Amino acid sequence: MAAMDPKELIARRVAQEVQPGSLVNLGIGLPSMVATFIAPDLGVFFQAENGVIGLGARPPEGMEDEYLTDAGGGFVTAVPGAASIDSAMSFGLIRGGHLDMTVLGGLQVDGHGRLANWMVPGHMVPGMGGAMDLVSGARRVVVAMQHSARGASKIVPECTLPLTSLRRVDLVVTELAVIRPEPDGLHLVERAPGIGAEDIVAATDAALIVPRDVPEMAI
Amino acid sequence: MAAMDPKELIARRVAQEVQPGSLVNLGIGLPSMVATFIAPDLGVFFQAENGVIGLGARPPEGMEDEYLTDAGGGFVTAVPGAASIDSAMSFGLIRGGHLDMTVLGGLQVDGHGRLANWMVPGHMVPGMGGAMDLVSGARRVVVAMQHSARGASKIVPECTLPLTSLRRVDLVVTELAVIRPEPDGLHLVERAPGIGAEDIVAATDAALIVPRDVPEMAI
Amino acid sequence: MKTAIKCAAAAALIPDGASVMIGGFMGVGSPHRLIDAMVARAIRGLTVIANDTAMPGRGIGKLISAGCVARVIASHIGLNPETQAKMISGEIEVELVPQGTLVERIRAGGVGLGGVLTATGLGTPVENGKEVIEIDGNRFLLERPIRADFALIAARQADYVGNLEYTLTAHNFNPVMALAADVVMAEPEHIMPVGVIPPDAVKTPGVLVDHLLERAV
Amino acid sequence: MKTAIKCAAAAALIPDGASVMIGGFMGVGSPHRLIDAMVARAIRGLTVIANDTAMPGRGIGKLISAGCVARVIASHIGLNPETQAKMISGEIEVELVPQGTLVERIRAGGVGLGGVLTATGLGTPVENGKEVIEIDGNRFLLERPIRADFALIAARQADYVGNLEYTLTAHNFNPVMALAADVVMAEPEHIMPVGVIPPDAVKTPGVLVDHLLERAV
Repeated sequence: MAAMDPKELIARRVAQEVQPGSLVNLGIGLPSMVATFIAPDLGVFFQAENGVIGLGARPPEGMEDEYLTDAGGGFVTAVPGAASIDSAMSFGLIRGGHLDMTVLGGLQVDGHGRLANWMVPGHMVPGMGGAMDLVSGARRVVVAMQHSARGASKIVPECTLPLTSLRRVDLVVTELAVIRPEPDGLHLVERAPGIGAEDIVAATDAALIVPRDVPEMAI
Repeated sequence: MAAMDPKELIARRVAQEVQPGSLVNLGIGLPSMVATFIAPDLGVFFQAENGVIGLGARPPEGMEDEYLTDAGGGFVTAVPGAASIDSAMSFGLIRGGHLDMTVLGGLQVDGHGRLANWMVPGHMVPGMGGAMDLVSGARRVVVAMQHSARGASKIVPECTLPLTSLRRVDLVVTELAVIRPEPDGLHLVERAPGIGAEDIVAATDAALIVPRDVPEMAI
Repeated sequence: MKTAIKCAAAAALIPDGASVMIGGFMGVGSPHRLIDAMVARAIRGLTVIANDTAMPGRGIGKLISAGCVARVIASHIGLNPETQAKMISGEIEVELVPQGTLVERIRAGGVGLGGVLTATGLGTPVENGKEVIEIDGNRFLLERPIRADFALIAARQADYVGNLEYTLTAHNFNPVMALAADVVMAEPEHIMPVGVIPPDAVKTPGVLVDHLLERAV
Repeated sequence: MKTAIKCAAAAALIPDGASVMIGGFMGVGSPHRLIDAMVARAIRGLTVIANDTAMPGRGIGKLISAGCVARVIASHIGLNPETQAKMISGEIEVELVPQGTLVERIRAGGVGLGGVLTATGLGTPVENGKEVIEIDGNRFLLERPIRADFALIAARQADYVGNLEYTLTAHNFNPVMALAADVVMAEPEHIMPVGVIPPDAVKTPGVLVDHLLERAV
């Protein structure tokens, strides 16, 4: 099998986590690619925190509407059965446990399963936007990120960057592995096609709990 | 001048307190009579806590709508420019200081200007409904009630019935007097036509601060 | 997408002893057909969270009369002498909550807040047993969030996604209750095809609704 | 009933140093004509409370570029490098607030609550200097209500009572900001005669709106 683009691999694997009929929020960037790999007949509703439930694909050129955008400001469409909501309802859904799943990018995930994804002190201070609410409130938090950045593992014993939330995320998907944080540590649950468990351990600063057999992602 | 019905006198006097363009909530019973005496061109909007701003008069027979009622369950109409709101917005307006004035009935008002109007322990436990929110949150609270009940003054040194709120009401209008509670006590500010200040003092259990000249209500 | 179910089937999903939020204000905007089905199945031991218990023979009043209710959390029971009589006889336990506090407690339960900080009720019997928190020199009651096993709500119109529209004074507690229960059952008057209700007209997004009840005949 | 006023006249009512809530999300649903008028009058020293500062050349970004702003309370400034540069240089003070906490703080200011109890931000820099309250074994941050001198909001359509309708993702912070300022200015695209907007379509009741701005030409 020809090597797949790492981001596409991650997006395809995360898409397998999306349950039929669920309400899902996808972060900007890599996470937003996940929508491409969800079958339309699954009845999944995508929510953007700026106020639409039932987000659809980018409209054909010339049919963009200045009042229908995603949380990154990009033009989108609304699927049949979509609903407009204000920010109070949007975050009421997110914080009240009504969002089935959020997919977010990450800067670091640590051995406790905690995510840091909103600032690099002294370098990048964009603000947390809705990230802290999403991680604290969604029923299921999936982190979709590349395993390393500039040669350094993004999966670390303790986050050195400011946390997004104390909440343990539910799953981490990288181009190398699927990792499930549990109270006893980070469990390696799948490896990418052609990648060995020992390669993943070597590429990961945090300790991993590795079972005898680690299945390959079914991509 | 022929003696006016006491309730009509109270309602007419309270109506003089309603400012043009203001948002007003009228309680059930006597307070609801106040609307009758407000000129339609004043631009006053009446709010009912069950969810309509721009409450109008009772509809003609046969034009009642089961979904357009006041807080007492009576059929009403909606004026042009009316808005439907849910209970969260309704009480958001009431508690957030957006309601210019509420007119409520009373069981007792005491020398501190505190109102009791929602229960008589052992006798009547209807519940406070929106009364505590209205008294705590409205910009101006006017109590419209008869001066006495069964021969006993309803204006007392200290409420013996459970309070509706610690908040000092702004004005008390009875068929005998207009009384303004202030930090230093209850000021007698007007007397009903044909009633002397000494009659009012005699009919009132709480101490009243009585100026040399007490003007007559301009009814 | 949801298949509309019959009210009797919905009532059968609600076990005896359940806590149920029920929309409506003096019966306006209550799920009347579902209430009838609950009475018909002789449900017992309910905790009812609602603005009021309407009046005998109407809305929640029918549940009270039929002996379905063990506990009531409401702002007003004054128009239902049966609720008052059953409270005095000890058959029904009643917790009275200021109406604005009730709606905020339900909203807090629905949107994941830890509680409500309000001046309403300070210095009254509502304060009894509650914590008072001082913030910048002002005192506020700490009121607990409220959630229920079921929210039973009424809407003017739905689509098969479960999106809901309400009308006039039949909104009342329905939109906020749709946020605050494990299972939300919505009884619409009409059900429209998906895509017909404009997104801007939706007041309760369909993702909140678990069961859509059959429309009125 | 309100007479629509020109944006320049509205901007003239806002003094230097005022605190202003401004609706919009990345510029979508912001009162663009009013912002232009504020830039034209070279207003100074504003405290801006908004979800974000958009981008240079758009919406609130124009106020940032023109040096109108001394302080920003927002959830995100990542798409406006000028805000970040002015923050680093000390020209603008920035308070970053989680988006859901921001909207609830504004709502609390608008509906008279004493604060917001939320789990969002616990264990992060957002917790710094704030009180943590334990309720039934769970910990919550106590976040303060936010109010402003002015709310500057945008709407799809208004009537001359001031009733407002919003559309699609241009709702965002506008409805909640309409509750939380001493003076509310609404910039609609269209203004309809009174009685034309159905009561059920109104999302901000006109009683909340102090000034209705002229419609788009």
